[in-house]
Amino acid sequence: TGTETPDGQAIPNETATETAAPPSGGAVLRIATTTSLYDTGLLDMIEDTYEAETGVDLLISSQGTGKAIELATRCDVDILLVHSPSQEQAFMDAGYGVNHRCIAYNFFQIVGPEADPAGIAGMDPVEGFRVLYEKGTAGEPGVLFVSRGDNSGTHSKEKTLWDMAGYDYETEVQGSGEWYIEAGKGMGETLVLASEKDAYTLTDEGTFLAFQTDLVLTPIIDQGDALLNRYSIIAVNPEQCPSVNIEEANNFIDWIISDEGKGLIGSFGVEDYGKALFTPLYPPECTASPFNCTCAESVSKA
Amino acid sequence: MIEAQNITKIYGEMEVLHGVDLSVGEGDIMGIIGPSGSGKSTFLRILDLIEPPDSGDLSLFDVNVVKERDRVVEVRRRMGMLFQKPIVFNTSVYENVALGLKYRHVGKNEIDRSVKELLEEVGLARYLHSNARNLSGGEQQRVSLARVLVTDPEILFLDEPTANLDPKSSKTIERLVTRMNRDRGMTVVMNTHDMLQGQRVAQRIGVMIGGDILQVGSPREIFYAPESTKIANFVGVDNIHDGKVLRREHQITAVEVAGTILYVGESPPEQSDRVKVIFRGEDVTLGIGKTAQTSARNILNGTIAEISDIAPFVHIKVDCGFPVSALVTVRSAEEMDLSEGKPAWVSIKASALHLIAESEESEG
Amino acid sequence: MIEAQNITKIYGEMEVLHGVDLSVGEGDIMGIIGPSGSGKSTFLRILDLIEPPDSGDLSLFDVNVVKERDRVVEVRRRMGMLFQKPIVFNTSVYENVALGLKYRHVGKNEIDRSVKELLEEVGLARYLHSNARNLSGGEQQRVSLARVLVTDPEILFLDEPTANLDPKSSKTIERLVTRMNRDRGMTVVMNTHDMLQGQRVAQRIGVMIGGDILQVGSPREIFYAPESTKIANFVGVDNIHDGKVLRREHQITAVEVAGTILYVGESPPEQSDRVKVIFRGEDVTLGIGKTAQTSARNILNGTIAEISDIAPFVHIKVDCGFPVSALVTVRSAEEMDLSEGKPAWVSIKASALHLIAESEESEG
Amino acid sequence: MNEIVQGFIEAIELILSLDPDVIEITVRSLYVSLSATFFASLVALPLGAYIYFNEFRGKRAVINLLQTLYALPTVIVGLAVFLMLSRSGPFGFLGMLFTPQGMIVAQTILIIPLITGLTVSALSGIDREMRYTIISLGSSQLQSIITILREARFAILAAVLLGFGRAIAEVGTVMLIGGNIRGFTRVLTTAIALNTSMGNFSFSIALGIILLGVALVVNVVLNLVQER
Amino acid sequence: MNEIVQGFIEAIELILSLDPDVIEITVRSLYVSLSATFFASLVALPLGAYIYFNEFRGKRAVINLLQTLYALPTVIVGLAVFLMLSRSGPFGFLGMLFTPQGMIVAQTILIIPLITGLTVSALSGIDREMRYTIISLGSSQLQSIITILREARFAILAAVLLGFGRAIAEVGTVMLIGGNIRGFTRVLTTAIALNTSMGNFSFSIALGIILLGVALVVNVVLNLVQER
Ligand SMILES: Nc1ncnc2c1ncn2[C@@H]1O[C@H](COP(=O)(O)OP(=O)(O)OP(=O)(O)O)[C@@H](O)[C@H]1O
Ligand SMILES: Nc1ncnc2c1ncn2[C@@H]1O[C@H](COP(=O)(O)OP(=O)(O)OP(=O)(O)O)[C@@H](O)[C@H]1O
Ligand SMILES: [Mg+2]
Ligand SMILES: [Mg+2]
Repeated sequence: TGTETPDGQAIPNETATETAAPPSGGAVLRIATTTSLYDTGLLDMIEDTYEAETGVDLLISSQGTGKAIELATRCDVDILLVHSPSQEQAFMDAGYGVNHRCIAYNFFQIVGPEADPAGIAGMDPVEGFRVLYEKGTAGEPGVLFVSRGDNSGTHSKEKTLWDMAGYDYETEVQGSGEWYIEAGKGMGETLVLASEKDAYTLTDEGTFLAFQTDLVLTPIIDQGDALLNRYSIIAVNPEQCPSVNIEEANNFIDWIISDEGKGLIGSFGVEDYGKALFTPLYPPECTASPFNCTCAESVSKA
Repeated sequence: MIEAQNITKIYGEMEVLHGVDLSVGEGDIMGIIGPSGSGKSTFLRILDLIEPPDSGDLSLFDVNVVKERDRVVEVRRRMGMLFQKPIVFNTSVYENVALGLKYRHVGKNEIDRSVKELLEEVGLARYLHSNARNLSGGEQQRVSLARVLVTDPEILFLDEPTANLDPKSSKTIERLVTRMNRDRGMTVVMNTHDMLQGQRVAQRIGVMIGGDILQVGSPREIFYAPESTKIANFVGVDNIHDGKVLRREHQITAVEVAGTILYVGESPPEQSDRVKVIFRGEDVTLGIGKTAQTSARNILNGTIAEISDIAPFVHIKVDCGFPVSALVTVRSAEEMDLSEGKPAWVSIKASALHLIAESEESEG
Repeated sequence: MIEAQNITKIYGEMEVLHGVDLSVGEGDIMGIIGPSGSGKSTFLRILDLIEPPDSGDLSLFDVNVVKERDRVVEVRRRMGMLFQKPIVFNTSVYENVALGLKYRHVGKNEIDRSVKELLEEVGLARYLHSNARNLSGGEQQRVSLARVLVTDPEILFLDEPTANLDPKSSKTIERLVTRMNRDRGMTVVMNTHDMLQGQRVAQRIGVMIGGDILQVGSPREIFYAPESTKIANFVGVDNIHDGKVLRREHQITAVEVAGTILYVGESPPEQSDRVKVIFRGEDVTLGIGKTAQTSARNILNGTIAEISDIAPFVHIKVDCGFPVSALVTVRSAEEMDLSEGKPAWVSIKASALHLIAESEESEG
Repeated sequence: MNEIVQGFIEAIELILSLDPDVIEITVRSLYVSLSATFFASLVALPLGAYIYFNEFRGKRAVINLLQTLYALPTVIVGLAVFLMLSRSGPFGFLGMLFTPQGMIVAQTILIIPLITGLTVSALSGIDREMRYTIISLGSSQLQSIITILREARFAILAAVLLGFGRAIAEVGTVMLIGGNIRGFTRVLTTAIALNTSMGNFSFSIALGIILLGVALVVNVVLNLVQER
Repeated sequence: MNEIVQGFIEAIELILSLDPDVIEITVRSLYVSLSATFFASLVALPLGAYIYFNEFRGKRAVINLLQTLYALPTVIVGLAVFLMLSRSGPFGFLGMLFTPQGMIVAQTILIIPLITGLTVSALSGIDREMRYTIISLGSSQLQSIITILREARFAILAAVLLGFGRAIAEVGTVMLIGGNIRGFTRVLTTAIALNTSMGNFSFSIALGIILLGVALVVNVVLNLVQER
């Protein structure tokens, strides 16, 4: 059920203009996002479209998930665009964010050498992780796993997977042997490292597609709910941060969850990779498991 | 103008100046001579406020510069110094010479006039736009000098100003300095190892030996009546002999030197009878054959012991019971057809002899 | 040993040397004198293979170094040069002096011995461990000299070796160099602006003026028989007069100068009757009262026109129809009680007079 | 390998086609780094000359400190400046975070110790007598500084060029302070970092070549200016 | 602001507690950067002195080029070395990618132009007569180089320290070539970058302080060695 894109990609134009603020001259909106999302190029396209439509200047900066959240916490941005549900939750719970909306999803992939020395192709992701762990700790030749090791959204997902497989990340996985390589850097570089070492790694689809030509890796497991990768948008709480341009932030969120925004997201990547990189979320799918989030309610009217 | 009292300077663990006193009046030209390494340059640097003394008092233009440190720049701008090592900046000769005037915010036209005038005087007018680094040693020294003179200092310190110059250029520089002294009342303190230059230019000379100024006096006094054998040695007195004062009569002192009695035209030192009798080789008249009639009071006969050429003079040592050194010109040596072993007489005026108390000489 | 032919050197657009020729034999001491900026240092740098000439031929130790560029280091190691600007390295005096030997891979013990010996000779033994940068000007010059001498070069180039030294230290250095020349047959080429040093030390002297070597000869020839008035002027000949050759008899030439006939002890130049008669002030004997009996052939009566002190001599100009300059010692000037306007006679030996063809002087 | 060749080709194409995006970030790089170099030099050159000229207690320690700061990581400078300029920092009210002005501030701070330290060591080779000469000609403190800087101009220019090189090549502070915002704070180095993380290696190399080209031009121009 | 104070406190804690992870990456940083500085100096110092000593056509151009390379971005050097060392690159067989040795190679390449250029400018202030003196004492090419380097040792040491500072502070090449692998190629700067991207600002600053502390120690030690 994983990678196929849901239907309903019609792009209803009406909603687009509905929320668009009147061209607001010098208005600027600061957005912090993560590198893996930014590096796909999606946000450049969104920026171009949005700026052309509204005249609002989008200032998008990308960094590690942790730092992006830190920027939001410190009131240096108006909007956060990330894909790390547990960290998002913590951010919301601490009262730093308002108007959390999930906007799209895709799937992480376990990629590795074509020969698949651990023999996990076709397995359920959690099962695959368990086999990797067993063979890796047993010292089976060729079984290596490269971890992002940087507390990014992807890394969070990896930790969740180890947890689901029944291992305690900090005590049992980290430092469990040479098979487990902690890279501590961005997705692309982690992929390159895995490729050079003929190792497995967990990656988001967009980055993998961007780097594919330089890699000797192929997707080994790319299906299963456990690999779900949910992208969300959050406005910074104006009560915490008076400097936040909450009005424009809300306008933007409304725009992106509008059919126009989702249409753009849903079509992104077709040109370059022959398929869409993201699947926009629509109600009621988003409110149900495994998403459990809000994806369509206008924020400015809340 | 300059009052230095008890100046000491210590480098590391070496005391280079041991309490030097010097006072120079306005408009004076003071020469300082002394052996290499005796502290002349160090002393000049202290006077020019480049380095502070370790102790002692220094006042310049009646400003006590040791106490009033904040007036140092002001005082320094009324002085100028030419350093022993000629330093030129890596720019044109013109820029080099203009520097001090620029520091004083002198107008462009005046700078232009003064710089060109001085370069003309030191004979470097045609190098106006050359890079000073490419000049010859002597040319660089003249650039450095022009750079100082152009600021028209009230006190001028010169450290070996003509070390790199041929006699003709040296003369030009000497003339320039004495003229500025005369016309503008510029006070000059000059280190020189060129004794003749010291005699030519300076009104008074200080002799610095081993970190002390041992004697200050007119060139005449320094060269003909040095106060100690150390000084006598340094200023090139060829004849230094132990003597014993016998008696004193009619302004004349009779001194016995190695059995011979010499008549000296000055009173003996107070302290003791043991003295050194000194006189210069050029004050000794040498003759062959019958003794000539001269007004010299001391005529000694002897034989020529040694002839050595120290051009343009010939240095002749005559054994008269004790060795007497005489300097004669090459021509007269030839005329007399001197040779070793030949008998000769020497004659020395009583007034050319000078007495030093022997006790002073313990250090030696 | 050294054969330089037609050496030219151009800096920028200025030709500094215009085809200089010089040959120096093994064991010679050659002095080069000349005005500041005439190209002496440049020439020495070329001889020491520091800078290449722009044209001309140079052979050292019979190696044509212009053609055989690859032998330059080898040849250079057989030579040594003391530069005009004394350069010391920022290390101890010992290390400074040892450098050349280290380059030659001399053993540690031998280095130690040689270095200490030479520092002793130049009087710097007590500064062995001082940083050379902290030495006085003269001390640095001696360090530089010791550094060269310790390598025991077959050819030694000295560029103003005693510029920063007092007369006593200079003498020490001169003695050291002449001794090495005598004992080891070391060839020496020395630039000096100290004319007396040139006369004392060198066997032959070259006069460089404006980028040309105008005359090479013994000190005697250079100072007493310069070949042109340019040279005469530079070497300090005080009396230069226009004359006309009247006749020549018994080895003596009669020349008319301003109506007076002078007898000259040499033949006139071939080319013309118009000559310059030159003689040095120290060859002029001055007298008061009745004319003394001397072997000088020219005795002229006149009146004293000018007395000037150029210590330690007195310079006296006597008007004898034409001005004659005489140098007398301070003492004899005093004795004669000279004053301006007083009548006096001068006497000059025929052999002290020298003739120069006037045509040579067109430039001068 | 291939990517390097490819990078050269792309660089040439980008230059020939006058790609507006590339021109924009190149100009911004130059603007930011030249400004930073200018302001840093304004502080660092006199400071370095001052340290050289004056003997004071702890001079040696100051020099050691400056040389230690050669090892100042750009990320740390970036972070420190970030914490200052961030909304919740003491200078947050200036609104300089994520602006070119903020980047200039950060780079200026980064290269001041560099240029100061190099100035001191450039001057260290100068004769003591040169200093004496300047002083004795009656210079004020400021005049001494100007004279000595002019005298050592070759080495001083090298120090300034090094500061500029460090500024234009660094990515740590401009990334943190500027945020690599397209069309606003993106400069050559952050663009290179971005393209590298996107896997566009040859494009990164092309940008690197352009960066070096720009540096070469600055270099040659400043050298010509120095020689006048 | 707070984070900076916090960073100082954490730095002190880390140092006092001798945190083994921190010690490990600190030692690795030192090992990699000191090695790179050593190898680079071995090439760069003689090269710089050679350039200073010899007059040749294009000397000016070589110096300009070296000064241009001051602006060499670490990422570009990292990329180029990466492409060389990667499996599909010409030196892939060496297996040096993602190893400390590879990091040394990259840093060496990075700082060679720096040290060379600074050597040339350090020597530029030396009197022409000094060069003449050395030559006339009969030195070979190599002996001249050693003598002149020793003479300008203060400025030369400054150049080496700058090279070291640049190496230990840079993150671009060590990230790309080393890969920031925990326990194997992670060094102080990559750890700082990682912690910054994770938002652990105070920990980053603590590491930065440790880095500067290490640089200070190297600095003082090398200065003492130079003064002997
Ligand atoms: N900066 C310094 N540090 C240490 N010692 C010094 C320093 N300057 C001078 N000296 C020492 O002080 C002594 C006097 O030096 P100074 O330069 O004053 O001598 P000088 O009389 O000028 O000699 P010269 O005639 O050779 O120039 C010398 O022995 C020298 O070594
Ligand atoms: N590197 C150079 N570049 C340009 N001009 C130079 C250079 N070296 C010397 N000159 C010029 O060449 C001429 C001769 O210089 P040199 O140093 O040979 O003179 P010198 O006879 O040694 O003079 P001094 O007695 O003053 O030392 C001078 O006019 C000088 O300006
Ligand atoms: Mg001196
Ligand atoms: Mg010369």
